Amino acid sequence: MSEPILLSARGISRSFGGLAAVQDVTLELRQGVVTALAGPNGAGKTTLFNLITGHLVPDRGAVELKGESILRQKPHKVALKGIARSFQDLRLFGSMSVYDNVLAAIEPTPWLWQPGGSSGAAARRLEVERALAATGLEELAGTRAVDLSYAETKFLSMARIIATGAPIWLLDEPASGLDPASRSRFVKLVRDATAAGVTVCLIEHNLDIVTELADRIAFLDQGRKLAEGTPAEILGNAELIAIYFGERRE
Amino acid sequence: MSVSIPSTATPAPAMAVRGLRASYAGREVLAGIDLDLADGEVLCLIGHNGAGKSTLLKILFGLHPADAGEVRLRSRALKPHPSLMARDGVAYVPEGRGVFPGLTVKEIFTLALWSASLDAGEGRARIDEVLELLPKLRDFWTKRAGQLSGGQQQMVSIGRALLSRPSILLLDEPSIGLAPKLFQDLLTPIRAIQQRRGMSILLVEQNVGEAFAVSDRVVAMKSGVTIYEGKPADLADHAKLLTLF
Amino acid sequence: ATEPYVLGTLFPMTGLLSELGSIYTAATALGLEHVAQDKRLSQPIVLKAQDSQSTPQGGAVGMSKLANVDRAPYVLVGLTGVAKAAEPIATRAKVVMVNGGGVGPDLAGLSPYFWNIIPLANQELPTAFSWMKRNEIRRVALIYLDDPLGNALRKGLQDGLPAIGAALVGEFSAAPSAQQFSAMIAKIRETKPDLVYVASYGTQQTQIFKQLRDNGITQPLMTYSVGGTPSVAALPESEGLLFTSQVADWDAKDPLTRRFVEGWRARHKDNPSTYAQNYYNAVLLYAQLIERLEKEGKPLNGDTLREGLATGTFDLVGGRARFSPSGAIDMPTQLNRVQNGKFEKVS
Amino acid sequence: MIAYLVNLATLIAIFGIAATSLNLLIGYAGIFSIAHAMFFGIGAYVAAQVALTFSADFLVAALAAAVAAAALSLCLALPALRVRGEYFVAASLGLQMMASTLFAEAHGFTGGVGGLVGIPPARILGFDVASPDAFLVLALACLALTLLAVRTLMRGSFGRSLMALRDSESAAEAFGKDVRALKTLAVVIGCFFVGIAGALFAFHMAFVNVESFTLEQSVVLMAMVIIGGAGTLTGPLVGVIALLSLPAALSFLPFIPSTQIGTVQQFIYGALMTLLMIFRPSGLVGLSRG
Amino acid sequence: MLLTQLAVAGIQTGMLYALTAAGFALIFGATRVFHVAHGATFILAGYAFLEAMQMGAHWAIASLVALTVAVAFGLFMDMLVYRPIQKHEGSFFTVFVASFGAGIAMQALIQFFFGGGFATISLPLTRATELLPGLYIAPVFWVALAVVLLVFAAITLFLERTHAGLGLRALSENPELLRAYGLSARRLSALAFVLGSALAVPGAILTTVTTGIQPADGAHVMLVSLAATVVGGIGSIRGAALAGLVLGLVENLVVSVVDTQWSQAASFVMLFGFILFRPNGLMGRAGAR
Ligand SMILES: Nc1ncnc2c1ncn2[C@@H]1O[C@H](COP(=O)(O)OP(=O)(O)OP(=O)(O)O)[C@@H](O)[C@H]1O
Ligand SMILES: Nc1ncnc2c1ncn2[C@@H]1O[C@H](COP(=O)(O)OP(=O)(O)OP(=O)(O)O)[C@@H](O)[C@H]1O
Ligand SMILES: [Mg+2]
Ligand SMILES: [Mg+2]
Repeated sequence: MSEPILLSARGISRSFGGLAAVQDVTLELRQGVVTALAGPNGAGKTTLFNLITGHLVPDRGAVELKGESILRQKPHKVALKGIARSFQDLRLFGSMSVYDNVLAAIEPTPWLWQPGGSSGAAARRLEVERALAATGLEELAGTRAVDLSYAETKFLSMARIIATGAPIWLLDEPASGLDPASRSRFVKLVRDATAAGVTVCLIEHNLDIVTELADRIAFLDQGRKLAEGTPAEILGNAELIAIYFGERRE
Repeated sequence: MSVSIPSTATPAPAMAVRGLRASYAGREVLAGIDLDLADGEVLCLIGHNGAGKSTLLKILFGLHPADAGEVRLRSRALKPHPSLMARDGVAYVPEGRGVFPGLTVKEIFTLALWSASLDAGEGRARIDEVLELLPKLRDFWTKRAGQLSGGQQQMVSIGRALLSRPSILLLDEPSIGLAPKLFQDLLTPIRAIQQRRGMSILLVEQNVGEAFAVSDRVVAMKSGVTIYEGKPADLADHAKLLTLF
Repeated sequence: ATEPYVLGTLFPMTGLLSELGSIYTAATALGLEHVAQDKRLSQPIVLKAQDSQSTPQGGAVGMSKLANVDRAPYVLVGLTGVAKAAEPIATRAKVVMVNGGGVGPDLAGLSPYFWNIIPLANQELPTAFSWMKRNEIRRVALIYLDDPLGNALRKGLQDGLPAIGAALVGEFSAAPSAQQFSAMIAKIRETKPDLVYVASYGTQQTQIFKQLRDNGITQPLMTYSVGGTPSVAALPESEGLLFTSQVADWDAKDPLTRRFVEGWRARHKDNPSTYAQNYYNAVLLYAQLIERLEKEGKPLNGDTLREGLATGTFDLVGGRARFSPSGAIDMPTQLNRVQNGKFEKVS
Repeated sequence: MIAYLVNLATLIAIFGIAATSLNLLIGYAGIFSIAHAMFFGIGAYVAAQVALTFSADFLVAALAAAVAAAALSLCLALPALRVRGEYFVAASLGLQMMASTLFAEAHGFTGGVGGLVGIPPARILGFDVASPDAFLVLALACLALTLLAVRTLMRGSFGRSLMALRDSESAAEAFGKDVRALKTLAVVIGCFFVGIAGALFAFHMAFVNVESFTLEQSVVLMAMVIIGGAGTLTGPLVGVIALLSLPAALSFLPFIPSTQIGTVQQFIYGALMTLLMIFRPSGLVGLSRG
Repeated sequence: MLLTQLAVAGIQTGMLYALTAAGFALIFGATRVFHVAHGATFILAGYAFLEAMQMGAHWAIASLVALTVAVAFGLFMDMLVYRPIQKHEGSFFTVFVASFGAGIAMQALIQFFFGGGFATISLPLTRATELLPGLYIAPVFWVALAVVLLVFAAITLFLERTHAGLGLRALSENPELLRAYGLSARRLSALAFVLGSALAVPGAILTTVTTGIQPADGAHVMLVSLAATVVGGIGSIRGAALAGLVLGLVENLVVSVVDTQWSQAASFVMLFGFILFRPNGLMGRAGAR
């Protein structure tokens, strides 16, 4: 692995009450590499994302972006540094149109005026249109997010991320519940992005998608990282397979 | 408890649907569905996103009104209504998180017992039965459902539906958010009691691989009508499957 | 003129003081009826009523309608706060206001168009003091509503009590919306008063009387003219309550008083209150002013009315009256007591 | 009659500003404040005091009023940053009740329940604008300014950011929105404009007292926004016109006996409010959902 | 002795607040309806009781009349006002405005029939006697205490024994899902309104005989209930009751340190402080976020 490390979480832990949701986990995301987070339900995958993006504060450990610590920074600060994420439960801006959902996601400052004047605004509109085209939502640009069908909401969630142009994407189960046709469309979206150098970390239970997309798999169970490696290594590990697919272990 | 008699296919289906139509705000979503769910079979319903699968299940449980058509439960025509359907041995597991986030798992089960009007003694026995099937539930028995991971919540949702020992189970995409093993962990016991008790299951799934393994029959929907019916084995060929979407 | 004369009223028909509003309205109606029976005016007087909702804002809005839509040159107003809010609008439109209910001392001389047909609170206090002196009251506790009226009475007591050798031993202010006084009463008991003076009004003061008695205050209770509200008399706990008011002799033999008292009794099966007297008088006053203007051939407007008020004398219930230059009526006051659910003059 | 209509129109303009500014909070930012009358009051008292003691120039008084209301609105921003939904409603309620008491008790500044009287007629740069017509023009100009400002802000990135965080705060954060700054700014801007409304109110009535700035007034302002249609530009104004002209219209009804006029009006007013919500839950202007 | 006296007054006020607030909390907790017309329920019950008494009914009958009227009004609001609005996805505030409007209309109606003044009946029960030197307690205090304890025991028992409490909590979180469980959300919401409205009745009756009642009282009742519900922690009936008691106590006890006109504001200062520093309330569970 020669690509530079962009984002790293080292030895981070977080517990809720007595439950250690994430324990001493280290994760390194390299430029242009797709890392899949796999593991049973409740392994701590979503929590790990929340710890990286500042939605939760780790009890211990360090989080660095290009060598600079982003620990304890507010989520919006982390986002502005180029980390875009999706949510397992989507969290769209329900009452806004598809178009405004994407536009609101990429307008950089929360203040009264936007930098770049009208040319900046025009550039952003272009960006939005590109993202909508990539996800096949152009026709629905004026529809409110709450009125979308299931697959469409999933793609809107992706469109928001694509439009930000962020170099790092953290995707939490973006393809669950998609039908096979939509799934292939999703796979293509991620492929195009990585080809353009985007670094992706993906939580996904569907093995077909994981094997199709992932360069590396990090395997979590009960808050700990049990293994990390290429898909071949992980899927060849009988013990992990037993935890993830296999006959009951208890 | 007594050993139930192994089911032999009876002529009257457990549930039958004829000419069902439904719409949202004037937009037609179901355009005349005919479907039989035989006694003791697992029927897997597949279809593209937005085909109308969830809507069909909602109508069958009385959560959405049908515009036209007929629903029959053991050849008895009726107008579905949730409490009516629950009393008649139908249970429904909705798409997504079918749990109350602020209630503990234990409380959710108590609620389910209440809706099935079971007394305390019988209730305890039923709970033990479900915990046997889904032993992981014990680990977070007193936790609030909202604090559980997605898969754990799904487990609770299915467990509570099984509590009433339904004769018909409507399952809407139980695999969403589930790790493969968990999905297996769920399907195996469901299949087991299904066969033991002769329960009929209408299963909506996108994860065809796992779903087909436990199904007796497959029906595919497209844009509000059924377009295919067959055995799971007939769809083993991936290319053939894709034509349905 | 061929158009009827307009009489405007801006009374609290809803809100905290709506009970007073209905008394004011009833008295006005009686007055209008009697004026109509007399047939001494060339045109009838029509009533235009607006609800002040017991609030200054309602007063301002209502006055604006009376002045600008109904074109009433003469408007009867009630409460102190309402009157003060409505006054700038009326003055701008040159509308004469006559107050028969509010007794805040700053209502005197509020504007050249503002006239009081009720003695203001500071005019009542001397009567109260002389009774206190006679009955050797040394320690007075005060419950007052924290508004212009309550504060004026407080100041009046603070200034006047030392002169009769008494002192204000406790002052307790109540918010206009307060209804629970048991805590306040506990503190009042601590001050060991000889008398408790209550300077509130409306439903609140009735509640105060009841709660004072319920919570073990057995000392005499006293208040100002507002004690003459019927709901006060109806409350068993008010038994023995003392209050000052303008002289109101319902047994007087003069025909004006007889007609008023009998008319009221026939309708309401009860003696009138001084408020009723004031608003009845205010209507008589209007009729007499119009009559004079008709005779002199002058137009009816705010300025001619004002002039008439400043110069004339008027035959009203209670006697012949005139107004001081500051717009206040001069009337003798008396002390009353609630006895067996009726108001009695204290001899 | 004309004069009456001018007066009504002036009140509509004043409350139009207040409701529009509240709509910024309720409709766009999801900050459910029922303390808006408090800031309306602060604006009115400050303007009245400025006019009474310093200068009767409307521009000076209105600016002071708006700035004071905006500065004190940080009291409201504090709970807005910490809690949401019903908790915030209750927090703003607490604030409103404290303010009502303070308005009634701070005799030195507010004149207590008796209020401040004799506010001089408004002037602008030496010109007299106190005549009802001139004042109406002034109020309408302020309203137009407010509408324009709110429209520009809400159609732009600021409005989109506010609506985004209203719909999902955590997602808005995940896309780089500084929730604290946004909410504070929304509160400050909303209260700035209601401060101006307060100043207009003080000059218009020439009298202010606590009764115009109570919880009830806050709820009525909120009702104006909701009845008109929260989150729409013209909704609040429509709501204001409906709620202010309704009592006026009712008072023209011939069949109500004058002794019961107030009660009957109140009844019709309340019942219509309820019926409107049943039949137009998203407001008169709002899009009908579902 | 002043403090003791104030505490007694505070407990008496607080007990009545507690019941009314518990009713509001129960309704709000279960249905998420900000039932500000709860104040109207309260005055309706009070006037119904008074009217029945004046027609010569026994106090027990009169209480029953009050109960019936209150429950009927609660159900009316649930079925004819809130349900249609919720069917159209009406927002929180839509419901709020509708409820507020209904409160105004109800107040006007009562005023139309009974006048705007305050109404009460004088009973020997409310006359305080000197129990200890300087400590006055009226018999109604003991009546209130007994009633409050009894009603609380009954409601707690009912909610815990019948699973209805559980159903109401589930209702508050997701009525649609409740139907997927085969339960009737409508019936549970009606139950919440029946119980909640009934809880306002004892307070209304006791207030009517002690301080008297007037049509405008609804607003105050609503405010206190709302404050208690939040201070107690949304979703907790016990919390609301406790907070109601505390509010009553605070309102009365502060009088010993500040001037009397501040006593109401004290409650709201407390409310504001609670939300800032303890947003989950006395007994709340779910976070404010
Ligand atoms: N806010 C919270 N409070 C308490 N416990 C929590 C919280 N969030 C997560 N947990 C617990 O932490 C553990 C890890 O949860 P997490 O959501 O990270 O799992 P996951 O790997 O994303 O699972 P899934 O694949 O099912 O989404 C779970 O046991 C969950 O119950
Ligand atoms: N509440 C609703 N209001 C309006 N339209 C709806 C609603 N629910 C579903 N729809 C629309 O009805 C159609 C069918 O939806 P349904 O959920 O039944 O599809 P589905 O087959 O279950 O799809 P998926 O695989 O995505 O779950 C979709 O186009 C959807 O957008
Ligand atoms: Mg997860
Ligand atoms: Mg579906």
